[in-house]
Amino acid sequence: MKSLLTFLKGGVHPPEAKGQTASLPIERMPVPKELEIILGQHIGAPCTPTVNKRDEVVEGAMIGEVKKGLGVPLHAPVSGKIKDIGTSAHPMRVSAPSITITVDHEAAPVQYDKTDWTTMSAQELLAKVQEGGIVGIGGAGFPTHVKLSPPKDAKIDQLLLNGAECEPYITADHRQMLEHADEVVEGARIIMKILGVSECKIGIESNKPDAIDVMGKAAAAVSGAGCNIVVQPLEVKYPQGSEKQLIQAITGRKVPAMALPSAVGVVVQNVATASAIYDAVVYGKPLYEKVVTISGKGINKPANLLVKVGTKVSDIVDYLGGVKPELAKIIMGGPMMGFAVSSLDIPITKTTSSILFLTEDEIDATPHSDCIRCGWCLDACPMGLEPKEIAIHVEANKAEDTAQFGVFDCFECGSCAYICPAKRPLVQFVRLAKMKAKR
Amino acid sequence: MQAPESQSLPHRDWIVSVSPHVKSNETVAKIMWTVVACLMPPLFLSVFIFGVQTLIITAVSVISCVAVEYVSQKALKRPVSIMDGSAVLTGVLMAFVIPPGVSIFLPVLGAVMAIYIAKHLFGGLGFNIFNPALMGRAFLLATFPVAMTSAWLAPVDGFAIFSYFASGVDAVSTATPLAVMKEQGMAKFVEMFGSGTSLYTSFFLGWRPGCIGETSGLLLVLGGAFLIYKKYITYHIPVSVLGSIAVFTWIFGGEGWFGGDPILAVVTGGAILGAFFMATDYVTGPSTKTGQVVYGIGIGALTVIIRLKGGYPEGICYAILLMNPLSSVIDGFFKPKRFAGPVGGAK
Amino acid sequence: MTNDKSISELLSRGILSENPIFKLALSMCPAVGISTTVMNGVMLGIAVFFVQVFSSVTISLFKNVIHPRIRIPSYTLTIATWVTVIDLVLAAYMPGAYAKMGIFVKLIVAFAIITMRLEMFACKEKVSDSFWDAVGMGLGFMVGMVVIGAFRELFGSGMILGYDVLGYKPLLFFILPSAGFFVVGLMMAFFNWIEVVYKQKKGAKA
Amino acid sequence: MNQILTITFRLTVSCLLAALVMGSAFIITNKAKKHNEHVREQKVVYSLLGYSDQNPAPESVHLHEVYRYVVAEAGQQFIGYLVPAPHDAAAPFTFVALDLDGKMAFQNPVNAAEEKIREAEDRKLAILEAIGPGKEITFAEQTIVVTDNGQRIAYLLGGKFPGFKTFIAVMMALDPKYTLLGFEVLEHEEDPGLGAEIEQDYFKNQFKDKPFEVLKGLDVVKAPLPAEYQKALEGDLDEAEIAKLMEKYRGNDIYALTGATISSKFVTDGLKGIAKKYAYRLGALDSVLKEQQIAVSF
Amino acid sequence: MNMKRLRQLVLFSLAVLLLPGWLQAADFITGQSFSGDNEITVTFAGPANTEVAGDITKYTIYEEADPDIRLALASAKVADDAKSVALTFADPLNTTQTHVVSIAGLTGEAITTFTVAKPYFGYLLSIMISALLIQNFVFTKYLGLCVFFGTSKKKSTAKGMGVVFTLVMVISAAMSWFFFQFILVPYNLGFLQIVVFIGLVSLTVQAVDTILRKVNPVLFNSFGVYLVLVIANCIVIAVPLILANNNYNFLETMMLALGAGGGFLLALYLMSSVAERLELAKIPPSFKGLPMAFIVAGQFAMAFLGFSGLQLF
Repeated sequence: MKSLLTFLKGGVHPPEAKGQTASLPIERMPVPKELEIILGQHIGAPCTPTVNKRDEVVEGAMIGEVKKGLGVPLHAPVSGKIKDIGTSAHPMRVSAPSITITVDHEAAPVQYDKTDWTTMSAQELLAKVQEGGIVGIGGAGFPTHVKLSPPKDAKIDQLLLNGAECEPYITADHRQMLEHADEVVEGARIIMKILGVSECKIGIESNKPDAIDVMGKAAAAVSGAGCNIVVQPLEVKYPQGSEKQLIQAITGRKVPAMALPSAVGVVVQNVATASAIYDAVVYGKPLYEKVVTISGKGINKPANLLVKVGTKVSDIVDYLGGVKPELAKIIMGGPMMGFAVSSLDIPITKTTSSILFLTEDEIDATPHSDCIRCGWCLDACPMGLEPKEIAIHVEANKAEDTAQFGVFDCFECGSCAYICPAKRPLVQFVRLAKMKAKR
Repeated sequence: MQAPESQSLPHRDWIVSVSPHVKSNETVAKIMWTVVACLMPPLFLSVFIFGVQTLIITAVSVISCVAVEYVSQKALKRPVSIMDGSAVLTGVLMAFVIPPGVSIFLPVLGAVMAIYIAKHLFGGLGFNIFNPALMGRAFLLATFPVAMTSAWLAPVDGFAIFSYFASGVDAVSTATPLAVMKEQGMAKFVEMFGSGTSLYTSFFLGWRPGCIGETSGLLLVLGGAFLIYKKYITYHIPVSVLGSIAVFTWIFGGEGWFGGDPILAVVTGGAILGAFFMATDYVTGPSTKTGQVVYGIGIGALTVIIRLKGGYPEGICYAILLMNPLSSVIDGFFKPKRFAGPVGGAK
Repeated sequence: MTNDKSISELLSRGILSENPIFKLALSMCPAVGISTTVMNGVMLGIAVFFVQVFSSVTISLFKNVIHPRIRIPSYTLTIATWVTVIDLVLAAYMPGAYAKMGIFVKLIVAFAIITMRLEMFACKEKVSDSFWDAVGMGLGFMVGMVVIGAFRELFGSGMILGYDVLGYKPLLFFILPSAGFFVVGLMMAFFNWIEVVYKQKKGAKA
Repeated sequence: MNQILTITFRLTVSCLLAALVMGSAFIITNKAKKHNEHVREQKVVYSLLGYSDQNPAPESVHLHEVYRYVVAEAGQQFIGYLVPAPHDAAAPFTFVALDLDGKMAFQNPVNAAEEKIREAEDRKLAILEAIGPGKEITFAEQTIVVTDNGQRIAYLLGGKFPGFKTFIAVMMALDPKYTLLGFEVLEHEEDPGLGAEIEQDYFKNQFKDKPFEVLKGLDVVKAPLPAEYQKALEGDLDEAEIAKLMEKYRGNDIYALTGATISSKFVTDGLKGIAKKYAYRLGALDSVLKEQQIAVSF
Repeated sequence: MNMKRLRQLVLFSLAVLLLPGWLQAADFITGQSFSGDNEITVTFAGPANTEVAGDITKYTIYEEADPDIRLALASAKVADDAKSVALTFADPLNTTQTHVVSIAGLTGEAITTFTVAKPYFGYLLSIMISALLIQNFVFTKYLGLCVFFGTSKKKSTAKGMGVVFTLVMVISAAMSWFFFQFILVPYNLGFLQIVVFIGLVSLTVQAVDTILRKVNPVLFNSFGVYLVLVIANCIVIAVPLILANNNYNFLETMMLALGAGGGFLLALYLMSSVAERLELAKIPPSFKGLPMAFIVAGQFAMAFLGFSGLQLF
């Protein structure tokens, strides 16, 4: 057993709460009547629709593309008819432009043929990735092909696969790794070819020993000369899945503030993204399906569901037998960084990793009090910032002075607010400070 | 907003708040009450060796602190937070640093200084600059110098506590070990308290005159160790305070160099109480670990200076008060290390 | 500043609306340092009063002769002269009180309030106005000192003007040096609070 | 240029004016100051002797000031005393110098008016003139011998010794047998409520009537003041009772002030030291005066 | 060039400070000091004649000011190597006084005489530390409060202010000392001290202003604003007044000025670091500003009580 690695500074260890879903195999959810596909599912410019109302589309057909700027195309998750090009509820923004498709349940399933990717050039592979609409599934949805074409002066020598899945409750990546280990490893090889590197490390937290085992075997099977893929078990600590923390945990390298991982010769991809890349390159199947963990004590039947992008939360709830009366909070994403939603009409996007239905005893609704300067947030902050000072300054209407405490380095992991004994909404204070402070 | 479509959904509003949605189960109240609980064993020992008087003083101190907290918060139109235990803790700590033989009137006045002036005028818990309990003590020491420096009781034989109830015999007043050492010299000290290992053990166990809560090093260390185990405090401040007291006393405490008695320095006076329960106060101490070590060494050095050269036999209370305002300066010097510097900076 | 000021206006300004201690917060050192008894307050008040009045009158008398370039040195010289005089007089005739005030009598020379009145008022106005203005300021200072002194003497030693009023000593704290800061701070806050309450009442009526 | 001249001229004039004001104030007040200081000192002296405004000192009581100097001459040191001579003597003062072993060294009459002798500078000049060249003198202290009808009734000694904070200045009175009659604290900066209690009667009166034998070995005990003794010290009892109690505790050490043992110890040691030194010196001086048959006023 | 001068000056003043110690020790006596309340320890260059050194009748010891009062020795213990002797006295010594010790027949000469005193350097330091901490000019002497409350809002201002004050205080104290010692005292003009001292302070400020402007404009730009405030400030004028009262010599004056200035700097710095925190605090409206500053200063004064009675040397 290799020694467990982790990042050096800060971090917290919230209750993992993965037991509810960790052992549930990925289950394909039946396609609902209607899908709402939000046009802006990635960082960059949102897609413009390439279809019109009442058009018929087939599964996997492009329905939106980005003409100018950063972005990837959007594909129809199902065959059906474009019902509307309007707006949908959105977890972060109130509403967002979307395409509504009425599903044609009669349509014949689309067949994808396997191709030999090893003969393709890196350029061709990259184009396939872009065409497949691949974005960073674990994170904010950064277009993957951009990430895979690092600046010319950066010397990339390592690929890291992020299988940490440090957020509590979520088990989607865990199940993907268990059930599709070969696809993930194959996806990694594709990425390695695109980047031209021979080293790949897959970081998995030690609370997923079965995944470490399965992935380790899969990696060993393909490893050889010029392709070295190893699994690196990691200590269980939040936010290990954050890019910079993962890089430090596995390689010991520090990414400077405001810089990309390529600055230290590393590219990080999520394991689910690697799997999606495999699908896109080998089968030409674009990204329109997503494994989502549905968990929490507030849902009748927790599950790891493979759902179509655009499926609404309400459909999932119906499929899983409804919610319990104790339900107090619905979160899209993980409990540490996800967004609480007030409506069930929100559709799943490419980056949705989980939907949590939490009851009151799982969340903390204690009202916050004044900072007691215990300094726990300083210890918890993985970036070495001073959340308490930021918050105190914001409260005293001095948000402009917070840049000195590193407010712009904050990626809002929520470790500080998790640990705070005064229950202060530190992330909210940081967001306010970011708005008001000047760099 | 559209009503939920699904029939299976009960009709109610979901809580919408900013991430993170799960929080640790530590709360300010939990911390405060735990610290209070850790201070109970020394208090009971104190009742045992000094008599019920100590319990009465502590109770008065706690009640008046809570009362002043309540009144202050009402008067200043702030939410009343007496249940978070911080006023109770201040009350217990303030009682712990006053002699057992004082009038019960003293802690009432001390509470006004500690809670109203030193805490609520600054904005309440979290904004005070000086440790309220110690500010209360400093105020009492300035106001009632005689009582605060002479109302010491000699520890009674373990069972005499019961005869105290029976006969109501007044406790015997005496002087604290440090005061004897300072004013009457080492010879007198040895005559009164003995020397060697038995002295250390009896002092460490708490069988000596002193403030209500400071005598029992053992129970205080156990309480402090529990807090460290609970991760409510870290070892940095207690170790650096006690370590520097021991080292500086060893260097400067005797005739010539390196002649002091480091063990005695740690087990007498309020060193252990101060190190584990006063200096570790979150609000008035630095937050960074390096800063805490520097802060602790500062407290230790000032304590030794006051003990050896100053006007008071014991100096840790003033040492902590003097270091309190410096904690923000220290934090400024020892900012937490950023994850990484800006681009182009040294890696 | 208008030229027509009634005497009462000039006086009340110094004592109330522009009280050097509570309002202008000038000359705080003695207000904290030696305000332990009413007597100290009265004595230093007299000294300041004397210096203020004589300096104001002197400057006002000679305002046309003083060259603007050497304005500040002239003020300093004037004040220093009168301080020397009062210092000598107090030392000679009231040695007991003088000893209690220690260095503070000599330090009147560095009181911002006196220079400020000379610069803002005496060098421009008529001698009589300057006189009344100085009287107001001097009285204002004295009143401030006496109020603080009375508070501290009463609560610190149970006495007023050396007479035992309470018969016991309530809180030694108040005659301690460090209490000066607290008393002045609390009093300032008290006056601020009164002002706020007064304004609110006025607002409520209107 | 013209402007500079004007400024200079005006400044000069104002400086002169200021100097005039200050100078006249100084001249007027200086005399009063000296007079008042002298009066204050006398008041302390008389109060220590038990006299007050109600109970003024009789005409027959006289104060005789003795000034002590350290004389240095070519590596040798002497102790010199300026003593007042009797009324009928040729010179009003005599300077008597003793060697370090208390033996007679030399004596010179000093011819100067009493007012001059009160002034430190003038006194020094007068002595230097009297004792001749080659000698240096340093003023050490001033003591007062009190006589009633020519009989010595008390010695008054001033002194300054370290206190807990800074210095404590006292004036103490001894009777001819060096029994401590009492003392007054003139100056101190001890802590209010603690060391400052040395000013209180119940502390000061403890020293009253301590015989020299007790005084020489006087120490401080850290024990609570007995209640009866405290009452006696504060004068809360009738006189007979007080006298009885004072007698009872006469041989005791000083009970330290609660919380201010160090200050009490400083005062005790200070008084003890002053009294011991004075007793030694006066003994030497008296024997020399007697031996050499030098007439003095006391 | 400047640095060289400075170094020479420092070396010279060190020499002046240490010289008395060297001169006092007779050749054979290498060290003499008080140890404890009633003990003097004397060390010798080599082994001494134990019979002489251990014989209390061979010693004559008195306080310098009282040459006629011989101090009674209780014992004289010679160390085993005969290189030192511990003299124990019957009564506690007044260690603030210089003691003269003579030993008859210890060396070839008839009498060896030397003096024992607390190190003068320690005395000087104690003056400085007293002004810095124990009698801190702001917290225990209540001087300079206007400037103290006015300029203690930001750390940078506080530091600049404190440095300028210290500079002016040291220079003006030096000048005042010379004036006082060589003009006012000899000509009996002591009553003019207020006028003279305030004039000298103003002069110093003017001089610092002019010199700084020419020599170091950068420094002037950062400090210049504070200079105006210095003139009419009681803390600056208090230093010469105190030294005139206490008859300090030059070195003592310098130490007092340094301590007072340093104490002011310390107070300002402490207050400013707290003030930055106060700005974030939820202070009741009527206490906002000056009242709160007074309360904080009062708490500082109470904390500084911890230094009371401190005697380091």
